[in-house]
Amino acid sequence: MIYSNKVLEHFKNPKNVGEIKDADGIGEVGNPICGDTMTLYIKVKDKRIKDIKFQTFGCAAAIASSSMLTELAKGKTIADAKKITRDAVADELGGLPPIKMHCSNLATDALKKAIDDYERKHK
Amino acid sequence: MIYSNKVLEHFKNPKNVGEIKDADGIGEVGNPICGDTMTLYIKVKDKRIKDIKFQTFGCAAAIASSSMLTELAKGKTIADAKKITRDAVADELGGLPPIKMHCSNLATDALKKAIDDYERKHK
Amino acid sequence: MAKKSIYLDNSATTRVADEVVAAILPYFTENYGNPSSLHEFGRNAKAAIDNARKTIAKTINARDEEIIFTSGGTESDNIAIFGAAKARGAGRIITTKIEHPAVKNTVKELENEGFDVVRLDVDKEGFVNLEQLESAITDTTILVSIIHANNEIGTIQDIEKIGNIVKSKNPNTYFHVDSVQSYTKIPIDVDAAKVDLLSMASHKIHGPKGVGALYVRDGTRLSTLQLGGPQEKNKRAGTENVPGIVGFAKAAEINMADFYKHTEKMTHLRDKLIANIEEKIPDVILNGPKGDKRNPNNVNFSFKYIEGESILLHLDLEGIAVSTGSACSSKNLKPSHVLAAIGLPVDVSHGSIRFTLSRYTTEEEINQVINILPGIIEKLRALSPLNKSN
Amino acid sequence: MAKKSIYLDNSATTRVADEVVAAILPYFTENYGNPSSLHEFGRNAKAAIDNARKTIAKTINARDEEIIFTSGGTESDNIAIFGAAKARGAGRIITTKIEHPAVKNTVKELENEGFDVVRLDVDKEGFVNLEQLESAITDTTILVSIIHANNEIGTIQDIEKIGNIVKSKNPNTYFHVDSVQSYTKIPIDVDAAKVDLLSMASHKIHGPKGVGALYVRDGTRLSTLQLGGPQEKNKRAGTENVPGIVGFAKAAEINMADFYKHTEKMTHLRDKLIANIEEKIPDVILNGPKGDKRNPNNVNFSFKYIEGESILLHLDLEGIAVSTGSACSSKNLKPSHVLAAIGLPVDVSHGSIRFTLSRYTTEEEINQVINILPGIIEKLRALSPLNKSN
Ligand SMILES: Cc1ncc(COP(=O)(O)O)c(C=O)c1O
Ligand SMILES: Cc1ncc(COP(=O)(O)O)c(C=O)c1O
Repeated sequence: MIYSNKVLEHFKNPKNVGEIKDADGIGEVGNPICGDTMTLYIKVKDKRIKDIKFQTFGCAAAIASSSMLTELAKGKTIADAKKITRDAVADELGGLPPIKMHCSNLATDALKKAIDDYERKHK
Repeated sequence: MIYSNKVLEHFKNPKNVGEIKDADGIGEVGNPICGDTMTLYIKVKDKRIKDIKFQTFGCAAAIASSSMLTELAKGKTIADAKKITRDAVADELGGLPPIKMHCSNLATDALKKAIDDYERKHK
Repeated sequence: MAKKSIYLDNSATTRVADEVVAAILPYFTENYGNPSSLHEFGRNAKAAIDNARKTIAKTINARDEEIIFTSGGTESDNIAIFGAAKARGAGRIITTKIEHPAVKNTVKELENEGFDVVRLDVDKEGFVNLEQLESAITDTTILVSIIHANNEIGTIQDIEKIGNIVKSKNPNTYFHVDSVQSYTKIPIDVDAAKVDLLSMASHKIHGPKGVGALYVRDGTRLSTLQLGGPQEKNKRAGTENVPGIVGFAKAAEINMADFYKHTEKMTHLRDKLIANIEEKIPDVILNGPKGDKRNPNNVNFSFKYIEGESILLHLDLEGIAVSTGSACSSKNLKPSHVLAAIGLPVDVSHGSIRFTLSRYTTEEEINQVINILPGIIEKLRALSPLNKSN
Repeated sequence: MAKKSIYLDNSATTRVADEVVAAILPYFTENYGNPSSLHEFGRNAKAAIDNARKTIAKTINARDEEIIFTSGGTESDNIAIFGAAKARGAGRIITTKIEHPAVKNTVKELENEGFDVVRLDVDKEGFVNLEQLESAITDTTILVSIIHANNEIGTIQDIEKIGNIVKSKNPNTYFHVDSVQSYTKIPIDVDAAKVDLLSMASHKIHGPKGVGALYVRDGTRLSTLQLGGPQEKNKRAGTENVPGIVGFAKAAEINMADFYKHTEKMTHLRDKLIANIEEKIPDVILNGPKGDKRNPNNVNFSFKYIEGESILLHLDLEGIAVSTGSACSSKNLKPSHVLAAIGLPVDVSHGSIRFTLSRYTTEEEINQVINILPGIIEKLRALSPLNKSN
């Protein structure tokens, strides 16, 4: 498993780690393939993601993807955040080993679920 | 194929090599197993092997067995010479690799044939 | 490789001993003959592998001609299992649920081909169920294949007891032992344990990679897998790896020479590492037994709420090399079948780390692991959604 | 080994090059990781075998991922032939009467299992009958396996012509080339020759024993023989012989770097030895062709009326290492099937000697052989009952 430097950076020092107690939306996903799980919290203001935090149980790729996703989503409008793809996450990380691509899926799925949760609660 | 020193000695400097032009008995044998062939010449006087010579087309074991056999037979009475076994030849050589035991057979067979030849001609 | 690296992955492979390198070198550039050649170069090479055979045979109370050299542990396992099965034609094969893939996948293939396979359960420390074994052995049982010391969790099976059960139930059943992890760490006597086939690998004992051995009890019928020249008494064709064989024998010799010294040192450091992890880190599970039924070099812990590859990589960043039974780190993303067999839930097995020591492991190295590990575990747990205390 | 020994048995095996030893050493005691391990030791080992794969691939115009590493030439041949046959299930296999036992005995086993085998004749110089080949290829033909340079008599088959015949008659037929003796001595381009499978061995090219490679064209269906871990893309299980692989690639690199220089030197010395033997010794037969269709390192003569093992041992006593096709020297006491295939009578093949040169062979060494050999032949002929002039 050869990870890019970018992956290793985000793995060593992940951004936006933790829980948001009064989150506006929460997304929880489990990875049926390898058992990784992730929880994503968002705080929304003026249709923009003002704050975002995550907790991940998973490998370096899962942690780095989670961290990168939160960086990409932070400050974006909900509409724009919805457009973040798993490939975008992987690309920003300088690529992921093919067998680990599902890890960036996990992160984008968690974001989608958090936004769904937010929209359900705030419609 | 590890040969004893005694085999190598007889192989390097075989005794009693050559032809006896006026031999009293000649024995020629071919080895069906590997294709070796041997010709043995004896000169007999007073029922004793006075002279003995051989020519061998074969491996080190065949050459050494031929040489050793001639050494063993030389000077013996015909009756005693008949008693030389292939094991005796091999033992005198300090043993032969199992796969090469047939080579000492070749030598004793050639001697038997030479004695037969002598006895046929001189009965 | 940074000088200060701490290598604790000795069940994956080991550093070649300096004495072994010295023993190998002349066979590269001086005595480089082919053992099949009749000239002096060839005879020297032949003598070298004959000596090596003698050395290896002595370590397990076998006779020289019962040792054949292979390319490694996997090939030894394949020759033993495929070789025996194909020679016997049909019947039952009994093995365990905690075999190395070299045995597991070989047996699976034979099952696909129609052999009747029984896989014995193990208890939560990884010990084979001997009653189940006894009742599984039938008249049609051709082979029992058991891993001696497990490569993941270190559990040592009682091969003497197993051998006696096998042979008293059906003396025609061959008994194969995969001793790749136990060889030169746990005493083995093929006669006492009634073993017919025993697999060994050089690179697990500070010998070179690319060479192994298989003990084949005289009279055991084995179909030959690799065909070609008449090497290794027609049991394994191909030019012999002379330098590798010489190095393997040297490694075995070194390990056996100070057997108790090096196994006692490993045992001490192993137990120190276990005790300290249990003391300093909450929510851990030791996989495998404690005490003298555990391979002297093996420590395996599950760290709850976090994932093994992440622990491994953090340790790696600190220069500490270990391995994991995590699904994420395996090429098929499946969790360890060994951890599953001892009843570990998937999420827990996901966070398992194996530390495997060698004769070269020092007390300072273990101390450093003890210092560094708790911080890493804490840091990763802070990230985890599973951690209740978050 | 006496310093002054003259080693002319380089088709049996070769001296490991000093540069190769230097390349290997760090992988014994520094970068000793297992390529499957995720930590730095493992990643370094993985990088090393990936680089080696690239190096080997380049030498035959293949892609990296088409090279798998094995334990030697015999294993490569076995994987190619058994692997292809088992993947295809049934059909015709075409080979020649002059294959190495690693191919010959593998094909024989498949014939016993029910495959339809055709063995092509060769002419008296050892060239395959191409018309016979063309007419033998049917719709059911699954594999054609041809030795590139013959190991006994050095005959080089025209694999480009053969590959084109094979693929134009039946594009679904796999084409396997045993290039163990030709690799890095004769240019090989797997695309130009339409080769699907190609066997190579390290120890024939000044690399270490215990390692080889098989080229497997992308898309070729091969059944896996050795089961276990997922190494070598599931085509060959077992911990990779990292130092061996690194050494093999280094050897290939060295040979390819001065390809023309070393093959031209060997060719010159080969032809000098041939010319001198023909001139100085009566009643000799050169086996194999002359000129550029002969492997640059191979000289093979039959010395009438005398036996090969005896010649070999006399040369050995003078420090000259050669090999023989004599029945006496083979473990089954059968004369060489290659010499029989070129029509040599048994008694003549009995007296055949192979001299095989390497990049290290010097003019002085060849001169010394030329000086010593005639006396030995004469001495043995004086012993021989077959020698008409006696
Ligand atoms: C118990 C066991 N058996 C077999 C093997 C396979 O040995 P090798 O990697 O030498 O082919 C291993 C090595 O991982 C092992 O631990
Ligand atoms: C043409 C040929 N094929 C295959 C082999 C077998 O190779 P190895 O001895 O490395 O197993 C040899 C070596 O003798 C050979 O000359």
